[in-house]
Amino acid sequence: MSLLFYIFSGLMLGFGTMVIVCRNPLSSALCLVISFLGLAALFVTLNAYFISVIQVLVYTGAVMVLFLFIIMLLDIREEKSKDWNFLAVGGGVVVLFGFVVQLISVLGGYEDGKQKMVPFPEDLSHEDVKMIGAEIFTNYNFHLQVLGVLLLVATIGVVVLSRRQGKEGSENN
Amino acid sequence: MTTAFIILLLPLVAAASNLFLLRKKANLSAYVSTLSAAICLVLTLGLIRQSDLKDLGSFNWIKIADFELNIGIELQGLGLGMILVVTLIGFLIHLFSLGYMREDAGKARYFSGLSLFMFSMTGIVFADNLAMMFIFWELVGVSSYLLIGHWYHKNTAAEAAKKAFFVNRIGDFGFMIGILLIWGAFGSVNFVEIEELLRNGKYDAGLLNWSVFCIFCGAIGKSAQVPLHVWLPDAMEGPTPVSALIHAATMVAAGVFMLTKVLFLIQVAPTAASVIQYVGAITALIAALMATQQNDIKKILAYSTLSQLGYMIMAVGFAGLWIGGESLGESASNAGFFHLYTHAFFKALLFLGSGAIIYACHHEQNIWKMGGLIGPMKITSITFLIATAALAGIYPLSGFYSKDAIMTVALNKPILLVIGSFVAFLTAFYMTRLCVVVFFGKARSWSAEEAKEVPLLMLVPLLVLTIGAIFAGQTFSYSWFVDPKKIPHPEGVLPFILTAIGVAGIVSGFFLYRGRDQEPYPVQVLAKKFYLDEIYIILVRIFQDAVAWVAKQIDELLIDKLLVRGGARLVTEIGSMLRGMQSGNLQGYAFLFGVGVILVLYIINAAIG
Amino acid sequence: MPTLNEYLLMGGLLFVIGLCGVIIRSNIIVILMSLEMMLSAANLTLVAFWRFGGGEGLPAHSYNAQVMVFFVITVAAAEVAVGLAIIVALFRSRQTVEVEELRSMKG
Amino acid sequence: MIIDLIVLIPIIAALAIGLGAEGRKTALGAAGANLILGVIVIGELMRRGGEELIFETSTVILENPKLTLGFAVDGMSGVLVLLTVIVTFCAVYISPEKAPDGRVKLYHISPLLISAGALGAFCSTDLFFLFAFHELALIPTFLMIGIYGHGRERLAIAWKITIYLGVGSLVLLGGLIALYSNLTSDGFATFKIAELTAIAETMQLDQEVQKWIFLPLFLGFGILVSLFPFHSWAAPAYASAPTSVAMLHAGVLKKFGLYGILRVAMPMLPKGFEAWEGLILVLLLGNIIYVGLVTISQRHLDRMLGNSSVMHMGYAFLGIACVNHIGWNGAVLMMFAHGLSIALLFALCGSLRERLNTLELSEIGGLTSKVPFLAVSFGFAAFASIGLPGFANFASEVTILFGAFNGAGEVGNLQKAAILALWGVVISAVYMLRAYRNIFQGDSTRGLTLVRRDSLNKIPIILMIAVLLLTGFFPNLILSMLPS
Repeated sequence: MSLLFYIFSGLMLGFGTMVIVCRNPLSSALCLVISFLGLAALFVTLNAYFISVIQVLVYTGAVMVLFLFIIMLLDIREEKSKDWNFLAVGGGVVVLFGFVVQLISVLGGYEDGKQKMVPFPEDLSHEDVKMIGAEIFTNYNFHLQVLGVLLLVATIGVVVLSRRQGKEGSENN
Repeated sequence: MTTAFIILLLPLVAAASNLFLLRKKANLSAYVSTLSAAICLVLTLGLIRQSDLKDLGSFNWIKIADFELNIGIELQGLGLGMILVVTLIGFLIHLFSLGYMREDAGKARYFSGLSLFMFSMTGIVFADNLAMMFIFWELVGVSSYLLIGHWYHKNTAAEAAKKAFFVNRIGDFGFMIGILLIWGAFGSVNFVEIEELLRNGKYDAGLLNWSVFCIFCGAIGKSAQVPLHVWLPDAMEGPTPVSALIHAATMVAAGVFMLTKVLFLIQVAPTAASVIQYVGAITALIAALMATQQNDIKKILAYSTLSQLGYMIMAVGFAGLWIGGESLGESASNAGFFHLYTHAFFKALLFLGSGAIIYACHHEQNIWKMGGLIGPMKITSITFLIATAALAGIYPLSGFYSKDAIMTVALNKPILLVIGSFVAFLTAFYMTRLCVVVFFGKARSWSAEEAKEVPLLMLVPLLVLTIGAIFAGQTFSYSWFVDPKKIPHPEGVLPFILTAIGVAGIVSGFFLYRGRDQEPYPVQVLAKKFYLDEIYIILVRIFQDAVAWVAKQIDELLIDKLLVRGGARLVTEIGSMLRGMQSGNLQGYAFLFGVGVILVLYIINAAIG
Repeated sequence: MPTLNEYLLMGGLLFVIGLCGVIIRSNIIVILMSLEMMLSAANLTLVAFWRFGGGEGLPAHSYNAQVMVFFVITVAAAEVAVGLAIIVALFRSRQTVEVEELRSMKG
Repeated sequence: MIIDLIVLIPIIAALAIGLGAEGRKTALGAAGANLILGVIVIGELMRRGGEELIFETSTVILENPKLTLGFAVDGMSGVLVLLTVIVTFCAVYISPEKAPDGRVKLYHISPLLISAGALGAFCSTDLFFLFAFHELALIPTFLMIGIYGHGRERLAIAWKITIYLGVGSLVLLGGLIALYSNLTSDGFATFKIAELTAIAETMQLDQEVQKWIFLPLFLGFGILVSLFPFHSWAAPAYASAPTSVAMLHAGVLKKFGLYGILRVAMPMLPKGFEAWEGLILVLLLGNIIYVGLVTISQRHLDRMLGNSSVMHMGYAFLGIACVNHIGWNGAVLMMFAHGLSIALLFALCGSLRERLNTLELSEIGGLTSKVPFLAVSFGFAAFASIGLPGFANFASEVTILFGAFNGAGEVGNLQKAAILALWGVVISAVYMLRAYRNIFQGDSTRGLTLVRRDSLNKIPIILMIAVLLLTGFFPNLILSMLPS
């Protein structure tokens, strides 16, 4: 189990790093796919099968395709400047370093976090979709509706945004 | 509504109706004012025959719990004489003005101001408390301002009016402080009550001296004593009847009258009293010296008025002198008031006479441009000469008696007696100079050549006042308001010496100026009035305008620019510094966000751990 | 078996990688990807806390955490859609996706 | 009910104008109605005496802490209500049909809102609304100065006054919160002024506590009244404000600070005042002497009037500093008299501005023969302003001075301050008469550009002069309503 955890973690972090290191956005997107697959596997190790599936379907399936699609559409190849912006890199390294130090110091003092995982109780092991469903449609029903409206608004927004700003559009904007 | 209130308010009603309703009907307004003055005179004559004049009605002006300021009327003693002077001379001057101002465009305004003055002056005489006196004190100041500035389109008149008002305000500043000190100490401003309280209790002598001195400041301003005398000569810019009424007979004498009202305070404030004596004496001397070199007929009379007022003030100042446990009080103040009373007649006569001369000479005021007027203007000249003799103190005219009374009081301080005698000499001298130059010799300009006698309307007041100037010194004319025994009468050789001094003045004046066409002995320092006006202008420049300028600079530069604008600038600068951080660079924001997260983590961690 | 801290550490590292991506990269599409990584890191943390929420290495009874993750994923998807639409619009008007050239918000 | 109406009528009229009612007529109607109502209220107050609140209404908004929207008047508020309705009427009457840029709405709404704010502040029985209504009135002031002000710097000046008064209000708010939290407990928290006063009287806060609450209250209110050295907003603001706003702000709204001190600070924190007496005396002398001197050296009529209004506030502070009813009543009378006289002066200054191309004193002169009515009424206003007997200003100054010397057997600090303050009477005569001499007297007519008979509104000017004279001859009309 631990081994799998480290493998997938490594996968996730390694390709996550590749996302920001690759110069070509296309490669970045593909690396992100693999990173998210590793994340989905981590969800599985946490017994969150539904989330794992959603992660794969929504992110690696839909969202990443969208990314790739847009990258193709806009025909972006390499970043213009070949050189790294050293100021930005320096800033990033500073933040990375500071954040990691803080993370370790916080987690080092977090006693509850030292508990080891024990195997998932058998009776609940395949119940999660049902439980999440029950939760969403009872306690979080209203929130779900609001989310629906949000998605609707987003849809309309996307339509409005991607409309060509032509003759009839200039008046509205 | 008592008779006294009618006397008080009738002129106010006339003034208001003239100003608001009759602006366009100038002739009617003149008659309204004159009529109101006439009615007041008749009512006054009725009033002063009454036996009980203590409490003539009262109006509650301000009342807050126990604190009350009343408009209360009290008329007794010297007040009776004063009210007669005010209403009688006031009426005569209204009459004279009918002629003198016949063709003036601002007639309605003029008579409205005159009525307002009658109202205010009556109020001063009637006042039964200091607060009420102060109210009317201010009001006479205003009416004086309005009347001096009657010809407002003349720059000199406008400046003179302004100056008179400022200088009076300075005096009033002191007066009000005095009233407040009295109020603080006694808890009352009513004359009768204060006298009562003073008799029954002990009061801090220092405070009393200060309050008397402050109250006297009011008199310094209003009666134009040194050092606040500068406004009176300038005030001659006003129409001549106004000069006669306000700036010779009544208003400027109000200071003296007021001091006689607070006699009981002066008696217990000997230090302040000697200040009063010396201020009066110095004024008398300086003004008389200046009068000898003036060329403007009204200016000469104005300085003469100053000098005579100095006499009166000096006399009243002797009220604070105690000789062998006996206060000189009443006799001193009676002497001062007696001179006020006689002076009112002959000085008003002199001014009206000069008014008639000016009127006849087409508004020429320089005495060296006149001459030989006794020919065409017989009546005016004779009345004028009688008044001059009265002023010089020639027996048996009124001035003789009152001047002798003052000198009798002054016997108690030899130095003041000497000054007084010298002033008497100067008075006779400069008045003779005036008469010789104006009435005798030959006419020195076309305006003097063309002069002819003034109309009857203007002569009547002259004649009535001449009667007053002759007989006001006789016992019968004043015995009804003051006990003749309480007026000091000279004894021994004093009256003869004084008469000799007067005659000496007249003779020397006559021989020095006979047949001259211009000033034969110019003394620059006197003609320029000891340069006091110039000095004052410099002082005002330094102490007021310069300080005000500095204050304004401080206000604009320090407070407004440095503190306020500086504060605003500081905020703006900080704002633009912070604006620099708003680079629009997404990466920069993200970096700051990261740093922020780290800091928050650190702080929370530190706080918990 | 891994501990909670290990999961949290991985979540944290993923988050900081995403943050670094936002800071370092100037391609706005990559920045958007990095944002997705940060969101996912939060999701991982949430699920990890759920998995250890019952104490002694046992999961929590309530599935609130997973509901929240579900919502986050949904919102993130919507966000990506809108974000990409904005990028497209931006590209049309500016012909670039470099944030260094998009500074109209400068104060 | 009648007080609610008085506060509401201007707001409703403002709304109506906003919705399209005819500007000047609606405003004038509302101001006229308010004038009538105000006179009715004063009549009732005279009948009953002003000791207690009458016409009280209240609507509870919060239970605990008790917050009520309620209005009532006693003598002091009644006097100020009368002042407000008179000045509002005159200000609205004087406003022309259209703004200089041809617009109508804002130009007529603003004076009404300022008036409503002032009335609400004077009549509120609740500390919270006392503050809130005053803030309401500041917004239209800012807009009017910024949009319709005179001179090139009007926008900067509008910001200046707004920031100044905003800071003042902030300091004041701090003081009010401190006062509130010290006087109330969770069990009985109230914003009602009457209840708070009662609590303060029984509770008797410590001297030290009172001292430190009093300071922000006094400074906050003081900044609103242009207390020295926080006065530099006043003169430029009044100089550049449109006539109606200058009249309303200098005449009415400024009095809010004094009202607040008399209503809130002095009764609730008497010991707080004692602790700061020395400082306050120095500051008020700064107002009178220092600002007086600044006024003397002003070269423009409008600036001079603005500074003179700052200067006279010093006398109101002196009245407050007397700490007796003579002084306090004198201060209220001063507020009334000064409000009318300064509004009158600004009205006349506005009329002059229409006729002259400059208000620089050295550039104009000898106008009496051309504009006799203005000359006479300016004379009245100037004499009122320098405190001549017959005008209410004199009555109030005398009352204040007598209050300062009440029972003073010796000359203490207060008395010394009063003596120095008295010199201000001379100063004010100097600058007022200088200005009058310059503008109206003298031998040459200068500066006059046009003479329009139609634009001169005599009615409001006569009204204000008449009220000043009436209350000057019979100050007891006002004083009898005030507590003693």
